[in-house]
Amino acid sequence: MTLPNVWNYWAVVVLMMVGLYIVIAKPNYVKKLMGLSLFQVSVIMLYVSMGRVTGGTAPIYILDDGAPRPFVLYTNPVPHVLMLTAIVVGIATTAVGLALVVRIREAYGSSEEDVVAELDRREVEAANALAAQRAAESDASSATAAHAGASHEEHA
Amino acid sequence: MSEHLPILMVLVPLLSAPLVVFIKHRKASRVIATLACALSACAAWTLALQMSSAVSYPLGGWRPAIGIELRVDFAGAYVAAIVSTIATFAISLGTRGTREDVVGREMFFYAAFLMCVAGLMGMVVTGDAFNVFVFLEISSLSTYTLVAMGKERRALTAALNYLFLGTLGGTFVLIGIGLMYQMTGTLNAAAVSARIREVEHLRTTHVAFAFLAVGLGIKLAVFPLHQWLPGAYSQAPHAVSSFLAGTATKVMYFQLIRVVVSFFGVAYVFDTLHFGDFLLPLSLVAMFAGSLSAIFQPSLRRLLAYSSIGQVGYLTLALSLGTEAGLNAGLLHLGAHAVTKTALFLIAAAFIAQVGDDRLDRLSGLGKRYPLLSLGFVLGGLSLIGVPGTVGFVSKWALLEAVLAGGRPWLAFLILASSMLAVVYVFRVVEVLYFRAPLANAPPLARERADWGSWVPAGLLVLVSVGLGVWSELPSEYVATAAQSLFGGAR
Amino acid sequence: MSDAREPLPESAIERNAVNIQRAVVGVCVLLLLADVAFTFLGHRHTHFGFEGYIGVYALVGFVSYVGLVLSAKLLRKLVMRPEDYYDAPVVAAAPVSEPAPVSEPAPATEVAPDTTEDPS
Amino acid sequence: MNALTQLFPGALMILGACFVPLFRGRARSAYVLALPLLSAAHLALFSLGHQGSATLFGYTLELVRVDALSRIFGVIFHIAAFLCCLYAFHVKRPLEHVATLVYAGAAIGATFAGDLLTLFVFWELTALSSVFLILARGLDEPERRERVFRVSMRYLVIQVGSGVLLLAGTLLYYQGTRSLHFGRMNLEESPGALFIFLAFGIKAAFPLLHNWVQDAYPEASVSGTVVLASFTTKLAIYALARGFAGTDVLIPIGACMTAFPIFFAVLENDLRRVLAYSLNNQLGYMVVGIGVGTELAINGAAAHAFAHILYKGLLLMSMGAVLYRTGTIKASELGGLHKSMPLTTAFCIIGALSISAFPGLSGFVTKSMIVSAVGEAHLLVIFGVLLFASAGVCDHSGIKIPFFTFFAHDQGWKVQEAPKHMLLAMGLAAALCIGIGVFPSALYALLPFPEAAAQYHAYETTHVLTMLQLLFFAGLAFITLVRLGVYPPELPAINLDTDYFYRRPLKRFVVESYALASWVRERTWGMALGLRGRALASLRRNHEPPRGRLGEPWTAGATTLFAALMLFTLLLLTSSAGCGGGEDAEANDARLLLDRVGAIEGVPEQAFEARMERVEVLRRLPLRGESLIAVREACAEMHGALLEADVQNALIHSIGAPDEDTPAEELARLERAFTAAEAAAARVVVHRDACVDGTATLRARYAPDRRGSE
Repeated sequence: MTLPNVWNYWAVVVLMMVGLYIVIAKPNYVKKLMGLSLFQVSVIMLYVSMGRVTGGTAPIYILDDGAPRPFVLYTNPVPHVLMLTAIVVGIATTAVGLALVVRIREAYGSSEEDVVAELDRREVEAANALAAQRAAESDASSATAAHAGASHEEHA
Repeated sequence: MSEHLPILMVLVPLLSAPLVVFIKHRKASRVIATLACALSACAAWTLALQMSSAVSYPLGGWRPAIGIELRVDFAGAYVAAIVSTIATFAISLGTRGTREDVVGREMFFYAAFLMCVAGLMGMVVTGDAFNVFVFLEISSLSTYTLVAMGKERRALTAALNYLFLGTLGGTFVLIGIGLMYQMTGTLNAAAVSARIREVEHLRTTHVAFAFLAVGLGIKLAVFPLHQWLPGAYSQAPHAVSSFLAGTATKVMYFQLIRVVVSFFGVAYVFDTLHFGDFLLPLSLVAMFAGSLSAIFQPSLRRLLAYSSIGQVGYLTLALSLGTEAGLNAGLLHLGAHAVTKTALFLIAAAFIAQVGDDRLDRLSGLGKRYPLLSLGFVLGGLSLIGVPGTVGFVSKWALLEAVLAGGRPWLAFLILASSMLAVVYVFRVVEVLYFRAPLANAPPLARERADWGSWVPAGLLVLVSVGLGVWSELPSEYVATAAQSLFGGAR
Repeated sequence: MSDAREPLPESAIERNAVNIQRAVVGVCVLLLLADVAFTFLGHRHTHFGFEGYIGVYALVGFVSYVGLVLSAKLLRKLVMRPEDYYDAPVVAAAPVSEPAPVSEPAPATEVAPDTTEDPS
Repeated sequence: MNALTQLFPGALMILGACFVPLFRGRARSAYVLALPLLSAAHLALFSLGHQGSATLFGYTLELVRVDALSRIFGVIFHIAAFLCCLYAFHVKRPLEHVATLVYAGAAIGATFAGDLLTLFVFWELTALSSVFLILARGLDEPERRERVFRVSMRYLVIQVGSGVLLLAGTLLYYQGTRSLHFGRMNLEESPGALFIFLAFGIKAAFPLLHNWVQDAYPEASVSGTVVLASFTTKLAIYALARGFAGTDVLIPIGACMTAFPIFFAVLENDLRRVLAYSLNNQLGYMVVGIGVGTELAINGAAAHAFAHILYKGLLLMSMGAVLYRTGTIKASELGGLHKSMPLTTAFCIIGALSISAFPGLSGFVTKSMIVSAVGEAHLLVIFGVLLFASAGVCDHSGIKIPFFTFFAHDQGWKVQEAPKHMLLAMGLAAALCIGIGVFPSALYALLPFPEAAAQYHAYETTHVLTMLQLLFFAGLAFITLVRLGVYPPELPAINLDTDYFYRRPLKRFVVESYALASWVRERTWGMALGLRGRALASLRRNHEPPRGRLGEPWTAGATTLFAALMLFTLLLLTSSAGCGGGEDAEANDARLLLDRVGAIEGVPEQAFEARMERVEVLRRLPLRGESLIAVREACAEMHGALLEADVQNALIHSIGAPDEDTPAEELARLERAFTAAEAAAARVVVHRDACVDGTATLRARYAPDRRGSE
């Protein structure tokens, strides 16, 4: 299990960590998405690595003069096929993500996560403040109304 | 015909999705979507009610384990029936508010919705590990777009956050499946569980399970990984949040059960890996932190969303017991919470459509103006608390029995203590509805009268949740069979 | 609020307050006498020995009452608080100075001034 | 008739309550008043010993069980429900009527519940319905709304908490005994019984668990307080009498309950809170009675509960009337009201004398049963405490309540007499107080042990005399203290009670834990940001309070970090499971080796190329450990040699048997092939033992069942 023997797995791990790091640490949404893609791509490499059979040839049906050649050791084709789907999924995810980033940029004027988060927060706080103010005013007016009602009842 | 039911549940919504886009007619798209979901629901119910043992459906006629197999057992049929029914309720009778959210984009909305339904149904019925990933991504990708269709701009950030975390979760699942395949050489559930015995002492198997568990944990919103949920639930269009609240986390929970029970085996997961010890504290924290956060939320949908996080805590707690009784309680609570929470979200949608704002204080004093809606909320809330006579009590009772049978009475206390937090957040809404004068200076209501479409589906679901609470044998017996067959096959 | 109001004219009870007090004292004396008479004439039904003494219940009533009121006065020193004691905010002493109103219903009131200015 | 007895008693009230909103105006009031009467008639249909069963949650439940103990509580609950509805005649909102009826109906249902699960269902229903009576006050006085809401949530959480304890206890009890029957329980018998006891204790307001009474009751609406005070605690008394009669620990608990609230009652300014303390004190007598557990004592407890509901209701009604007319119930703001509210004053005095156990009134004939039972059990200390408490009751309820409200210093209130329906309700309650005092035998006939009650005579000269002495000398002490100016003045203040412990520190705990959680979150997230070495300053700016709360949405990055951390934790946990490091590596290698060897054997003999590949794979297999490498070498050699031999054999076969025609070069090839095959066979023999034995050992050690399962 020395490094050269399993270097592909190490590469997967490195790619994965780089991708994750970008998602965690970069504030820019596009960069984050790129990190996410990197992360997904690393999985493709993982699958392809695990499908490899030492000494196997590519999983292509080999014909000798029109007849199948016997006794050929193939690399396992199933993970490769699976990865076709995963590639499609990855592309779709990135596409949806980028479309969302474009919309966010249109709506917020920025595609930096901290800026957008800050804008969101202000929006919430402004709404809270407005609601509190409204509630206070309403309470004041209903309280006077209730007092008026009470005194009215006492007179009656 | 009936042997094709498993594939029909998935195919009908899946094929209707492009149809909706091609037809390009607003009303027709709604009708088609409704019909597709209803058909899917019919198929699921027929299967659930007539099956006597697990149904296997070889896709394309290939022998299972060589080809892809659809496999529906009792639990799967139960979850599929719940998912498709809730989809029908959420889409067909969706409130006017829902329809207004997506004006001009109906075709895409309904297409994405159908894709989402197809993805979730596919996850439930498939017996192939990689298919789980594919359907997971189908449902996730459509969910991101659905969430992004919310009215406010915050829906966009919520959707993008969900996309990051969802993709992360999905990729973790993919890695887990890959490692599992590496160890067993198969993707078929039955074959995996047969072969995993030989490799279960190897580290790669442990890692495979860890990736699967954390990946599904993200999608399931297990406590520290829950942060996508409040945003997604509170910003999505109403039909979507009602649908997601009832189904998305439930299907993921079912997947987690299958990973634990069907793929890796209870003995391995709990006795060797001690997964229960990992899940239990997280569940407990979720139960309290979710409910506590719900108490302080200023908006109705966020309150419900945080309550969902707390409820997921009950689900994972039930699973972490690692017993058949726990599984039984988890499946019961899955159904109970799905029905209840969807009803509550639909009621919230109806209210919000009336006042045009989802802040809690805008509902002040509306209990009198909308007596049926408010009553529905109260009943649904009682079910959320777990008051006797509601389906929430049936599941909580099962959970308590399971916990006590496991010899851990202190857990029972924590469960009961956390349900008192539910009392507080439910009664917070009740207080606002009934015990406050309407805001004197509130902006005028968006509408005067609630249309029937906004309270009929919610009302039906509330009736179901109360009815199943009274005739509790109906769900409990079916679920007991499901848990038994699931668990019995595993040990 | 009571300052502004004139009391109603005195009632018979208020006029006879002293007489009522005298009456109570009179009844007390009568009861003691009755006790003495009863002890010698009748048969006392008792559970404990101390009940046999004359006037023991009178003593118990008087002493308990005085003791109760006096000890309650002492207790007041310990437990009395202003009427709004529980409504006063609790301030967290955690590293991040979280404002108290998390458990208050309307935390937003505090941020109202600066957030309303923010957009402008 | 038969159909009606299928329903549980009280069901008519609960079902009828649903239709209250359909009526308007006077029709509604009449309907509300009629329901308790109808329900009482319904109760009359049940004969003693009636049992009705139902099936729920797969258990057979005893929905109705009528015996003397449940009947007397059922009767008084009906009377109380009627009086409460009459008293609340003026309330226009249907909400309070519905809540009152459901609450009373649930209390009655609980009284007749024959099993613990049914009891739990009604127990919870009383909690959920009664909270609306407190919440309703927020509607009348919007400026109190926030306070009322918090009080009601505290009340609800404690009440539901009691129900939840009952549920847990029921489950535990069922596990221990396989029975849900609600009968006499032993605290030692099962931990479930202890929980059930605690659940009852909360509702019965045991010391230290009592505070919700004083917290919530005075905050309810005018009529709400009367309703609240009538049912919950008495239901708990019933439950204790049913489940824990004769449990010794109840005697000190009850004695404590009689004594300590009276100190607070002396100090308290809010007169309805004074009555709440006094309620606690009266419950103490009943608890002592249940603890003593003799027939006389149980009779006393039941009778005292019966009488108590009436006179405590009467007192609270009179205070409610004062609150209704003046808008305040603080002793420091009241006084002199006997001039404007003479009838209310009179009724209040009747109630006050009843609670003080003045001969001729209801309290006297019921309390004396308990005191006598204690005397007969020769519990001297308890007897003394009860006497002390009697003097105390005389102070706070007998003297303080009427004196400071209706007499004392005239504060100039000019108000009307209480409304007619209130007067009527108070009058009826007062009449019942007097009636029970004068004709106790009617009440005694209803008691759980009527024969024992029939032999009991409250009006014994000794008893009357001593009670009068106690009361009058207590009154004398009051006069003396007031004349001396020692009597504590009524001050506008609150007094700390045990609620301090959950109202201040709990609040603080919530605040602190929130702060701590957001601190942790900021630090962890801050560290993640610190990784990218960027703008911690901007972080601080962004996370100043009130930002950074848990409830706010987190950024995608932060949650991703959490996901990574979770994965890391789980990986750590799982990788430490089952396999140690070095051993694990060796096992892995060994299995790998076995697998590769098996792979060669699995190939058909004629697939030379595939076999060659696999032998090569085996030869190059990276392994650690001398022994494994030796096995690998041996097997590679052996299989290589086998392959060689097979190849040569195949060659020999392809050439075929030599004959005369065979060319010389063919013969030479054949010759070489034979030689090579023999050499290969020799090599096989050399390495075979090492390979076969080595793999067998490895297989036995690392993959014992591998062969069998495949």
